[in-house]
Amino acid sequence: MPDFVTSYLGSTLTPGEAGNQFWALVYVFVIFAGVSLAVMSMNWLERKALAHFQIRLGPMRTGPHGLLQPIADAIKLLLKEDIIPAGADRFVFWVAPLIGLLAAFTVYTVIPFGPSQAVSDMNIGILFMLGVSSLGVLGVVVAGWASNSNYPLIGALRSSAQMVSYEVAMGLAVVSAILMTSLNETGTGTLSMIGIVRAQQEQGVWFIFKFFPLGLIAFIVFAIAMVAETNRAPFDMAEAESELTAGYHTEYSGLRWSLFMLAEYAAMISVSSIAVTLWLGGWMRPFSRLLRGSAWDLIFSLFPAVTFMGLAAVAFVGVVRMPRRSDFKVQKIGLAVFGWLLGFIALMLLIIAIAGRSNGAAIPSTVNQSIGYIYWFLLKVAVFMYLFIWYRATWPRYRFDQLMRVGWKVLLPISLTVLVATAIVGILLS
Amino acid sequence: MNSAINATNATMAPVATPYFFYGLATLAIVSAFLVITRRNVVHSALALIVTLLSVAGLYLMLYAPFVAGVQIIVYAGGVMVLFLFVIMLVNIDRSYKEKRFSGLWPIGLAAASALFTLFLFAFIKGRALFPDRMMLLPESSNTQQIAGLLYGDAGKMGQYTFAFEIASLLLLVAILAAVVMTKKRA
Amino acid sequence: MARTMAVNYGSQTMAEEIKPPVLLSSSAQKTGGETSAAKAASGKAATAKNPEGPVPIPWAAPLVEKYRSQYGSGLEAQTYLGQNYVTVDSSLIPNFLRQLRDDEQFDYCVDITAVHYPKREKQFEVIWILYSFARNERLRVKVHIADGASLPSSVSIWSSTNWLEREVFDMFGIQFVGHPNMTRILLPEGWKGHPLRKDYGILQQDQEWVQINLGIESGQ
Amino acid sequence: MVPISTLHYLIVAAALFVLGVVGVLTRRNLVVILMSIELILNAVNLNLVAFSRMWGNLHGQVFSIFITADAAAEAAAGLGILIAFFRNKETVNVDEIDLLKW
Amino acid sequence: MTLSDENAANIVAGTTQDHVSGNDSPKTYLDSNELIINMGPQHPATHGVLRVILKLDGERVLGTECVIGYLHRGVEKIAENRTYAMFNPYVDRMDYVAAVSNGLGYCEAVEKLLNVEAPARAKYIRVILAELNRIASHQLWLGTHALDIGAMTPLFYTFRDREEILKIFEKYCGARLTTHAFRIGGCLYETYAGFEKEVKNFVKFVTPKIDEYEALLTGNRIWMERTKNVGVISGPDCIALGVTGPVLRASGVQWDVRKAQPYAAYSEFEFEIPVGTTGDTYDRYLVRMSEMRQSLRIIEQAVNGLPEGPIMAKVPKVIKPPVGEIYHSIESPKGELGYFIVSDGTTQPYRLRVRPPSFVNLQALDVMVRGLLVADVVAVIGTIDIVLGEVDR
Repeated sequence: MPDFVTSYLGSTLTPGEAGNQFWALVYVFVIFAGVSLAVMSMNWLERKALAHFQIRLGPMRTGPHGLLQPIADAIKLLLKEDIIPAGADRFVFWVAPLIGLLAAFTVYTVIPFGPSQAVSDMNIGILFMLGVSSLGVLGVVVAGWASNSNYPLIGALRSSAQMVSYEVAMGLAVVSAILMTSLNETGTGTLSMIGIVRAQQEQGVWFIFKFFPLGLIAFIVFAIAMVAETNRAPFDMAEAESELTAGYHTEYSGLRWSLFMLAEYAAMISVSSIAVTLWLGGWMRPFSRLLRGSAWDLIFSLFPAVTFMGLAAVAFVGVVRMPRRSDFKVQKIGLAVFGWLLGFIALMLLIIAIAGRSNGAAIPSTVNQSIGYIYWFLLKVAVFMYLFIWYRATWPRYRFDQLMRVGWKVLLPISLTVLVATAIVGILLS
Repeated sequence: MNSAINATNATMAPVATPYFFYGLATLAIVSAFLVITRRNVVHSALALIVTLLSVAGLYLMLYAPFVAGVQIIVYAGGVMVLFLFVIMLVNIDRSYKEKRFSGLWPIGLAAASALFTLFLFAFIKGRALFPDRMMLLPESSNTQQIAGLLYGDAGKMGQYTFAFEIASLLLLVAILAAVVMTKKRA
Repeated sequence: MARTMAVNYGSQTMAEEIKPPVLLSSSAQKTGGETSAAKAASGKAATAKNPEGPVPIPWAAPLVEKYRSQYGSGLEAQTYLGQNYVTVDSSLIPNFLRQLRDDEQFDYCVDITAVHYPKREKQFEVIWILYSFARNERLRVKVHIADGASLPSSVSIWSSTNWLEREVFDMFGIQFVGHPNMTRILLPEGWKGHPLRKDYGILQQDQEWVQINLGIESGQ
Repeated sequence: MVPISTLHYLIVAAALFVLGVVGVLTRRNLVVILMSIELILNAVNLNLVAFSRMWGNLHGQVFSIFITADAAAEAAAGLGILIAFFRNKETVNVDEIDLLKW
Repeated sequence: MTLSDENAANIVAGTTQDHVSGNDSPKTYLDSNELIINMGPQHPATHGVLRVILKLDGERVLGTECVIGYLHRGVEKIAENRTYAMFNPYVDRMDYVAAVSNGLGYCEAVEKLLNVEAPARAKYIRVILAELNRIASHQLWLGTHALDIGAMTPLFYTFRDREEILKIFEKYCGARLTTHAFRIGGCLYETYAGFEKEVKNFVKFVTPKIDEYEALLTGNRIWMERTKNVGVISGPDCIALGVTGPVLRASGVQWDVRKAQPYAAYSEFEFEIPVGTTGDTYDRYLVRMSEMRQSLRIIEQAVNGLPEGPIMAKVPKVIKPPVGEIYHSIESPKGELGYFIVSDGTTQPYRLRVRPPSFVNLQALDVMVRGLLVADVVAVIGTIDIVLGEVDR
């Protein structure tokens, strides 16, 4: 294999830092495909989880347990008529979803799935993330305006006012986490996403537990603000169908509408990634200080394989529990194939976990490690995704003025206080 | 001067820098042209966003990542959203029917062309004033160094700390002014 | 004349009065207009024999005495199946109702409705159903008015009567003077006629609509 | 290909500056004029950052951050004035905003 | 607020500016002229075909006008052309989520006119079914009301539990929604085998479920923020507006027809009338929740004390009430449901008037939403608990 392929595997730098264009491109493609896939499965997961919260079954017909539902939805959306309202500004109408999508996807360039598993490690990583994700607001405003209709316009103004307001509290919460990175010998913090996780590694504590309860409060502020930032329940003014405005994407249909949805879910994943990186130790496995030693390392490195085994088991249980009727035959086979696929992945992960232990083995131990990094990172993000669904099933919707009040009069003072307190505590301790 | 650039390229190898520069510069100028010529204000605003983003790209090429980040957050994410908000609040239907340019546009254009000529003249005449060199700036500690200038370092007050505080006061005044002016009269 | 009728409206008169089907069918024959209501009613009238039942008896109560002394013959109080009602002259209406609310604590106007007796000279009987929370007592106030006559509105007395009066207007065409918005409420703005009048033919309305909107002869 | 020098950036900045000036001088819509001012400020910023690179210190970048803050303040105040104008005169046209009172 | 045709046309198109506000100088909409916005009749939160025209100052509601009648079927006219027995199923179609209550009120009114009384067992069955229906109605109200405010999940919970009630109805009389459960003079159907056990089981089943709904909503901060001090109406205002039912009780007036003028067998049961204090949306919610619990109490007593005996009084085959008139009202889940029947001695009512609680209660909407925000209108419409079938008849 050429050098530029193999050199990265043993390197501790991201492709961007190392100037490795091949791997950078690979990451870009993997992330693009991965996020799209994640959004699709998130769609399925949300419908199923929400359904089970509400004592329903959710999609059951398209594929076993509705597994093919996202694909069916995607095909339906692609084939739907693409309506541009009369009097709409055609170009802006066309470009608005792309702005949102671009903003949501560009952010992924600096998300660190591992110490070297990112497209690039930017010096201003978190600043870049906040800045680019705030560009999504433009897509919302412009979409509402271009629809040439009153309700989308009001909806767009509301959504963007909401996003801009919560950005303030969100940014201040982020700053208090960045402040924590400077608590080292040199006294300099960092804005780099990888640097932030490294700082948690060096200080041996996730920032959520740092200066208890300051880190926790900052995290909670961020967790609330990020729900509002992504226009999700209970702050989903855009989807408040029972109220006056149905939101900025009222006039959109088919593919364009699905681009908005894609952007929304991608933004959910990216803000969750920020939360994970800043407060939950990013790619670090839990108890990396407490439970050390090669035995613990082995146990934790088995987690990915075990997870996939569990998923495979769930699939097989699903096969067994299906009614013994002939019309379920295809579904049974499909689910079984899906289960075997998961099982195969589990097997591969197991082999890597066992064989990648020693340095001299055929599989470099870095591969084993990177699987661990990515696994823990994605697991933490998945918890946030589940929380998003949980919120939606549990809470009523805020009224718009209450929502703004929460943003400006509750979250902003809290995050300011936490910021000042963090700075004072940091100075006193150093 | 070439050596300086080469020295930069040796450590960090940006891909085909000149192409990026020309691309971003063209984008910035073309969209700036669109800003002042479009009849529809929203189109102007969108074009301005493109200009701002391309300028941010140029900052990155100048090894000023922090300024680029600030440019994206403050301009593209903040100021332009404000602009779009205001455009949507004020009724822009009328501007379609109106003349785009003021009656004095030939004079303005002439004055601006004269200014540009002056600039070019100065550039050409004063080539020697701009030493043709590129200093290597440390990119990785860019933010820290700016912070040092702004807030001070190692217990000392920074060179611009006072100016920074004044700037924050300015922002406060601007916020108050905006609130007072847009408030409805009782 | 009208007043005496109203006053005499008792058991016997009522039994006599309430034979609208006969009148309806005869009037229908006269005009030649065959309304479904009239038809149905005439069919029913042939077999109708008034069954024996309880009859309204005069209602004596302090309340009645008080107002009879004030209004004299313009007020007749009766009770039927334990339910009390007062028949008053239409000229007493706003004042009497206001007195009931202010002095007798009938603070809740349950309903306003009307009954159409086409045979009578005063075709409409408008009924206020009142309730007093303090006395836990219901009372009906009745007024007889002629077709085309109007009544003063009682919205200023009970705000609940706003829509109720509109509905009476909608269904019977009785105007309430002083009502803030005397328009139709359940039926659309351009509706012709008032459906709960006995001479209102559903079939005619239906055919007219069909002819105008669909351009065919009959919807039947 | 010619290596990119400071002069290149200066020319781009000059072009942006002049386009901004043209916008301020010729357009009638107040919103566009404010946007043109943003263009001018950006041109200056670009100059400052280019000079900062030329001299190899960060003072230019610090100044550009000040200017950015200034631009944000200017936009807030300018748009506030604009809304106040619009509320009273129903126009954002500078040619019609020519009275000292309303 | 009356609307000219031109205004109406604008309203259909979406929004319009109201130039009737008396401002001489031409102003822009930034300067908060009144804005008229049309809600419904095709709107998910107006519970059917209610159309509300909102007069707004920005987001604040200055006034409302309800346009009703889209579901008007002329029930009162139909009654004049049907015999007493034939009209019985029609009343189910008014408040179709509480059909049993409608039938109960009608049958009792005619019985009163006929001067007969239903046997004790029939009265008990009536009470059981009517109270079950009250629970079902409140459950449906809760689900849709919560959905309006943005909580999706309660809807599914309440529909799951309402299903059990509908199953009992179905087993009893064969219908789930428009039950036509009672006849003039009593009940047509004897209880099916296992009826009592099933009802008892239902009481046991649903008691923790009501706690479950409350766990989701009662202490929920967002729910409280959306409902507390929203749509406040005072007790005297309620009385003046003729508002009855839970809305009246939430405003602190302890009045229930079941207690004030007991009908059926209600005088024999112990139950309380829950009242609120502030008369806001939250209080109305709490009142309805505890009303469900009280209903369960009544059901339990009724099932335990269900007397033996006939279920039908002696009623002539052809129902011909004597000449006369009667007003009879019951406490339906929405409020006081009254029937005013004038008989001319024939087999058909000479005049039948329904006093619909929803219709009268809906008048209070204007008082309740004045000064609130647009999003609250949805909450307030939900909290009045209207059924358009009953409003429009």
